[in-house]
Amino acid sequence: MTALVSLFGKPWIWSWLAAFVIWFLTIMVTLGASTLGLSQAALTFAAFSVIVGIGQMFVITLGPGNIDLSVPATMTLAGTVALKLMNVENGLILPGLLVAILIGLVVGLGNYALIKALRIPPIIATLSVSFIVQSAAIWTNRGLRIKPPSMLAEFTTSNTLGVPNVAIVALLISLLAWFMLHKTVYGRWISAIGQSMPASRMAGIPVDGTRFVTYLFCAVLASVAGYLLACFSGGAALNMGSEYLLTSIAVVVIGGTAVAGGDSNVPGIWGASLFMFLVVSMLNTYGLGAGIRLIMTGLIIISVIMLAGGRRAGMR
Amino acid sequence: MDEVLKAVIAVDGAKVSFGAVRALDGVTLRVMSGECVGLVGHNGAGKSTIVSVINGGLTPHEGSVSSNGERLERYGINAARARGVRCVFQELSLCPNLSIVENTRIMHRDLGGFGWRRRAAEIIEKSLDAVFPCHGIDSGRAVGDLSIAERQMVEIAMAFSDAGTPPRLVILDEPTSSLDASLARQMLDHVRRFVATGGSVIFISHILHEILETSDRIVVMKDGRVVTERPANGFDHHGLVEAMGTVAKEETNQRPAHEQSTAPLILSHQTAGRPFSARKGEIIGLAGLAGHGQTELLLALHAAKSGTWLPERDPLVTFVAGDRRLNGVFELWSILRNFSVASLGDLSRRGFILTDKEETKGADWKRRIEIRTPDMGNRILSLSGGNQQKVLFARALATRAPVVLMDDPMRGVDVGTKQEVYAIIREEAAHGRTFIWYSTEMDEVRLCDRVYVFREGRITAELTGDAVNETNIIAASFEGVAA
Amino acid sequence: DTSAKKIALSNNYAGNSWRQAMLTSWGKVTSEAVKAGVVAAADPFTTAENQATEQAAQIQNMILQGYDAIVLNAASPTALNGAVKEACDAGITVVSFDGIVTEPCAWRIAVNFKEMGRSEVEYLSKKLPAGGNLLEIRGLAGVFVDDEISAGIHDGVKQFPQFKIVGSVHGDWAQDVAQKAVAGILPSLPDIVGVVTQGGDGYGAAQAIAATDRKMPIIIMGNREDELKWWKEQKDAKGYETMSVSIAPGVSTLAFWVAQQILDGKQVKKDLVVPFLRIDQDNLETNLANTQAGGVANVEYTQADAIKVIESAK
Amino acid sequence: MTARLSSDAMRLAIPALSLTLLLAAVFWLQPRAMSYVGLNLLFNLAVPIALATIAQMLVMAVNDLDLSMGTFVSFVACVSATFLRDDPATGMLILAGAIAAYAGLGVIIYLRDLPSIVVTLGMSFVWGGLAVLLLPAPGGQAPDWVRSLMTVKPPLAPMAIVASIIIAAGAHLLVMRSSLGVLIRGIGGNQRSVERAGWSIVAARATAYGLAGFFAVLAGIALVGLTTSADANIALRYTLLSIAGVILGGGEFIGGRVSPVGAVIGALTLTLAGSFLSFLRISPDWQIGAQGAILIIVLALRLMLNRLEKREKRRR
Ligand SMILES: Nc1ncnc2c1ncn2[C@@H]1O[C@H](COP(=O)(O)OP(=O)(O)OP(=O)(O)O)[C@@H](O)[C@H]1O
Ligand SMILES: Nc1ncnc2c1ncn2[C@@H]1O[C@H](COP(=O)(O)OP(=O)(O)OP(=O)(O)O)[C@@H](O)[C@H]1O
Ligand SMILES: O[C@@H]1[C@H](O)[C@H](O)CO[C@H]1O
Ligand SMILES: [Mg+2]
Ligand SMILES: [Mg+2]
Repeated sequence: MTALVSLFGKPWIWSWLAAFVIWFLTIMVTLGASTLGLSQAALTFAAFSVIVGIGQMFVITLGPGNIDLSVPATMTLAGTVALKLMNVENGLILPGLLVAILIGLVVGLGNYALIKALRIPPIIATLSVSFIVQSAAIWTNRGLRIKPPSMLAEFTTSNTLGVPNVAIVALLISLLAWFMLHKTVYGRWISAIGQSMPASRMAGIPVDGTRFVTYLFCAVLASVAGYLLACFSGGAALNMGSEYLLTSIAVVVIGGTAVAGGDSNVPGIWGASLFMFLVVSMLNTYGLGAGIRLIMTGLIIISVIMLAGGRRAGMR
Repeated sequence: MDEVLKAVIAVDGAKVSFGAVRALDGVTLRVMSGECVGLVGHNGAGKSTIVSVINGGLTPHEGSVSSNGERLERYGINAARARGVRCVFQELSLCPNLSIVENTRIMHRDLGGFGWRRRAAEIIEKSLDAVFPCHGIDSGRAVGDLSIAERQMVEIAMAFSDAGTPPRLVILDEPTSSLDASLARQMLDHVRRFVATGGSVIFISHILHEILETSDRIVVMKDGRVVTERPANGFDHHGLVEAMGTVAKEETNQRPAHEQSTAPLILSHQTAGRPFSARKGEIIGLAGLAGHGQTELLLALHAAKSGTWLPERDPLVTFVAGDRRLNGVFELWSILRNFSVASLGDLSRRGFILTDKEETKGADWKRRIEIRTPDMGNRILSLSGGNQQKVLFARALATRAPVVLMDDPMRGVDVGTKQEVYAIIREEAAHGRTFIWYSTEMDEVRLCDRVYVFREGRITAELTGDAVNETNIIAASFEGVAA
Repeated sequence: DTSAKKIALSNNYAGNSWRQAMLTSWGKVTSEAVKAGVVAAADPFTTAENQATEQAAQIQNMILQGYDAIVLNAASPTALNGAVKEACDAGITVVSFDGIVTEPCAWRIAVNFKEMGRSEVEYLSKKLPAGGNLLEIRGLAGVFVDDEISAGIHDGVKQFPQFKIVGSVHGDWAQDVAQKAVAGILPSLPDIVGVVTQGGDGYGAAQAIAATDRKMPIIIMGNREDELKWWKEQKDAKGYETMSVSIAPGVSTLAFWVAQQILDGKQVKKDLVVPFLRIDQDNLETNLANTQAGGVANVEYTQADAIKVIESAK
Repeated sequence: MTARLSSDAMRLAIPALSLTLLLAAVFWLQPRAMSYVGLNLLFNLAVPIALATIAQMLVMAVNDLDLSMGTFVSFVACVSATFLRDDPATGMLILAGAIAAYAGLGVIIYLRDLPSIVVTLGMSFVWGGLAVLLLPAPGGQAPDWVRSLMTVKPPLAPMAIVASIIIAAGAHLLVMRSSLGVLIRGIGGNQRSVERAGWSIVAARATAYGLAGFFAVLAGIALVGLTTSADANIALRYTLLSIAGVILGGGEFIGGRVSPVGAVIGALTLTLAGSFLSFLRISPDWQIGAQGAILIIVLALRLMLNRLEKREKRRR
């Protein structure tokens, strides 16, 4: 009983609950025949949202105003350049990944340089950077779709023991993120900065270093997600990141991370990512038009956050 | 019974609890017109909570509030204000983004209508002039641009201002914490004038001589109850401290001026005035009128000696905040995490936090500095203001930093705790730690080996040993004013 | 003589390969025209986001810059009418294509999107006379092209009632979006025999279906190289048959020449129609060979082609 | 007369200066713009943006952020181009309902202590869905009175300039001079103290949101007046534009520090920045990136002037 109560005190439970209800409603259309197919598809596509969502979550944890709008453009540029570099050759898979990560590092550097040196609010700084990054993606190969190396395409689209490989990658990244948040000094630091930057500074936390690393981390995760997504969907497209702008923010907040900063939540990201995918699938399955579908998505997001009850007090 | 009839406000048997904490455990308090009631008690005794009850912000779970003999059933903020209850809260509570005039508008609900700006300006200026003659504050300025002392002055003047409903009962919850001696004097004088014209005041302060000389009656609270209540002349300083339940310690005398000039130099800083330097094991005071550059120096020292990009393996300085909401506590965190945040370097290996070590150290300091909580895992905000301040002390002292910067850290700390902290400071200094201590309280400044006196952002005097005394400090603080 | 005339391209979106191919064709054809002295300038402009308001501002700036003609791929058929009217009033020739505008003073080079949608179902009715269930992949919700093609498809289903649309998703003309949307609805769908699409989404649908153990239905393809290449692979492996309908991005060059002809004083009808680009089983290889790797099957137009189109409309 | 500029005045001087500089650059590049017609062409699309920016500013004044501004303005545009023309009474009713919905949002966000970002993110789907339902394909037509209002040719200065001045003056009176404005900004500055003074925070927040809805409705109507017709995606950009406008105009995300005149200037600056770019004739590959660059430059300018001001203050 108390275990149940404490479970419902967890901020991430609501996104999981919502995801489960919607999953159930969807499989009931086929009386359960679609269970495996839908679950696998949900895990696959949630994986990409999870990866970018975790990066975004670290940034949002840094406190009010911190957000990275350059995620979509970074995904696009990393995917484009990596696939161009790999040029369908299996031998170049690793260099491709390294280049994608390098791009993430450069974008993160640019973001924080603007935020710090020009004191631009992150929302504007990262938006400006995203325009430049998007231009760079166009400039590199003008939107030509180059196929991924066959091994990589194979890896990203297949399953291990019934679990999609991309979901396994996302799970590993989530574990790493959870560990960083809860077990390391760095995790304490970002939580502290998110609660009060002046207090963090006076407590001797290297505020700039920590924020810088966090923006780097977010951009690197975005570029890794771009790399994987490009391989998964058979080539990089110039607009491939665009839907991850809203998604990356939505999964963070629906997942129970405090938008006011200081409190992050890894399991919630998974619940919210599955939820975001399943909502669209359910509404498509029920044959609802785009208008109704959008309205329902919005109302469900609002209901989840109402149930979860906004800013919670139970955090340690 | 006719006492109740005359009482401006009478609270009877008020009980308030926040979760498991009994903040008020049946408090009965009366305030007559034309009297100043001094309210004292240790940190977390429930003073602020009773204030909230009287000003209508908090409905007691049990007990009643009555005014002029009439029991008030639906007592709330607006009912209180309509009866002329005004409050200066412990923490600053103006809107920093608004001008003083606009804040006046917010405070007085029925000031609206065409030309309210002019009227609001008149009201607040009149009150400022009355409480703090020669204050020099322009009512068009934004509150955020004011110094902390000026803000407190505005807040006090706001409480005494009259925009139709004259103030009848003014509650002052630690109003002088950021004021220097001369401003505090002006305020206390005004309180006496106000009381003399039939007004009532509830005055909360940890500076006991203020209470003793200003109040007509003193109410002592302890653990959510009123333990003693007597006319002010029935108390002396010692008796008051005793009544509060803290063992009266020996009045701290100045430290014997031991040989310091031979200790190695640990910190020096170029300032606008005289150069600043600190030696190992010294307790250095920063004195002068409030808001004359002491905090700025501390911030500059901190900024100069700590990196913001890379973690410091052996930080030279650590900081104890005075304005704990702004740069002290982490509100989402537990007491333990708030305590350990500055020493994570020592409590971790290769970036991983050693939880056991953290808990042991937390328990150790909880005992050492007597943080009043059943569990260090509770949220920091469950502590009373004074206890939060103790956590901040423990946070700084638990680091290995050889220099501790203190930004008037004793604000709102009760006498007993203060004595304990002074003892710890002396002990640490004896072991070679350096303390750089800004304080608005003369008692504390007198504990220092050496004192720098500030005036208009510059160091104007340096006092050592026997020269550290009230006369010299006040003389140096006002240096140049007379000329 | 138009050698002193300046033409601007106002483009609302550059974020997919179709639009990139369109800009490349424009650059290639117009730079030669400028070099040859046919026109003085042919500057392309693109807005950052696919937004009518931003494009309206762009057109207003072109008016200030003194262009003689504006060639326009519009974000909205109606929301730019205000700006287009202002351009016309300033004496500027406005030629819209692909994303056309309804403002009467402008010229329109239109594709019959409705017919394009209908022809997909017609093709399926020939391949699958018995009919069956269809999955529809739509484009970007709220955009004119999407609504037109979809309306055509539904007309087609009315005409061939043996077909039934059992699911409909928005793929936003992008492979990855289509893949995600199809993967989400697929588990709940009954057997499907065909997928009707809008182009740019066929390969994504194929991948989503391939990830399940369903039989591959007939997926109508667009003109992206990956769509054609996948079709070719399937064709070679197991004789897979389908067709592709799309609009060639090189239509921007046709619009350029039409604008040039109007500036030259030619009488041109306000509404011109270009055929959509159709690829069938037999001409797949030729078309694939002419398509740049990762690009889009394309047709570029010459001045002579434009004159022919203008003449035939008379 | 003391030369001391209040912080409010300084908040204004900086955006005004950057607008002037940018305008000078545009005139230098394109002298034709220096005319009645030219100014109108440069600025008329800034009018709806300015209104949306004021709306966003009202929400930001109470420390919230509205991520649904763009979709809401799109929705209003769709209503204006359909109902408001064909059936004015119903149209008015719908718009009034939309304003009431905004006020309701303000109440829910406060009472349930929800993060505004998430609720408005959800609402952005709802408004978007409603817009798609109203206009599945672009179309509709602006009511004639709106059209003629947006195309009037007042003497002396073009409509765009006159409208901007009226909006700025009106919003200034409302937000900076009236008691209501003080109350709203007071909530942003220190909600608790406003509450302790006996005000109803719910009512004040509902008013702030309702006013934001009102200005956003005006933005949608003005937009349709300029474009003559609507589509469901017509103003999506306004979300970020309005936030950027408030920031450019000297506003801040938290603390109730806003400037209506600055916000209007910010909106004009953003619009002008776009024109400036198209006059530069950059290669299409980099046109998108240049928009990012110009945002950065304008904000860097703001920082430079800010620094200058600080130094000035210190010297005094
Ligand atoms: N929101 C709260 N939640 C839990 N406990 C609370 C809360 N507010 C106050 N308390 C508890 O109630 C008691 C009285 O608090 P109060 O703030 O009135 O103390 P105080 O007398 O002003 O002390 P100090 O001198 O330290 O300021 C304290 O033990 C405090 O921990
Ligand atoms: N009705 C209430 N419900 C819950 N918490 C309340 C209520 N009224 C007051 N509080 C809380 O009581 C706490 C004590 O108030 P206050 O702001 O004075 O604390 P402080 O500044 O830390 O100093 P101190 O504890 O000494 O009073 C605050 O955290 C306040 O939020
Ligand atoms: O943007 C293009 C064109 O609008 C075309 O009409 C269909 O495919 C889209 O990708
Ligand atoms: Mg208190
Ligand atoms: Mg207290």
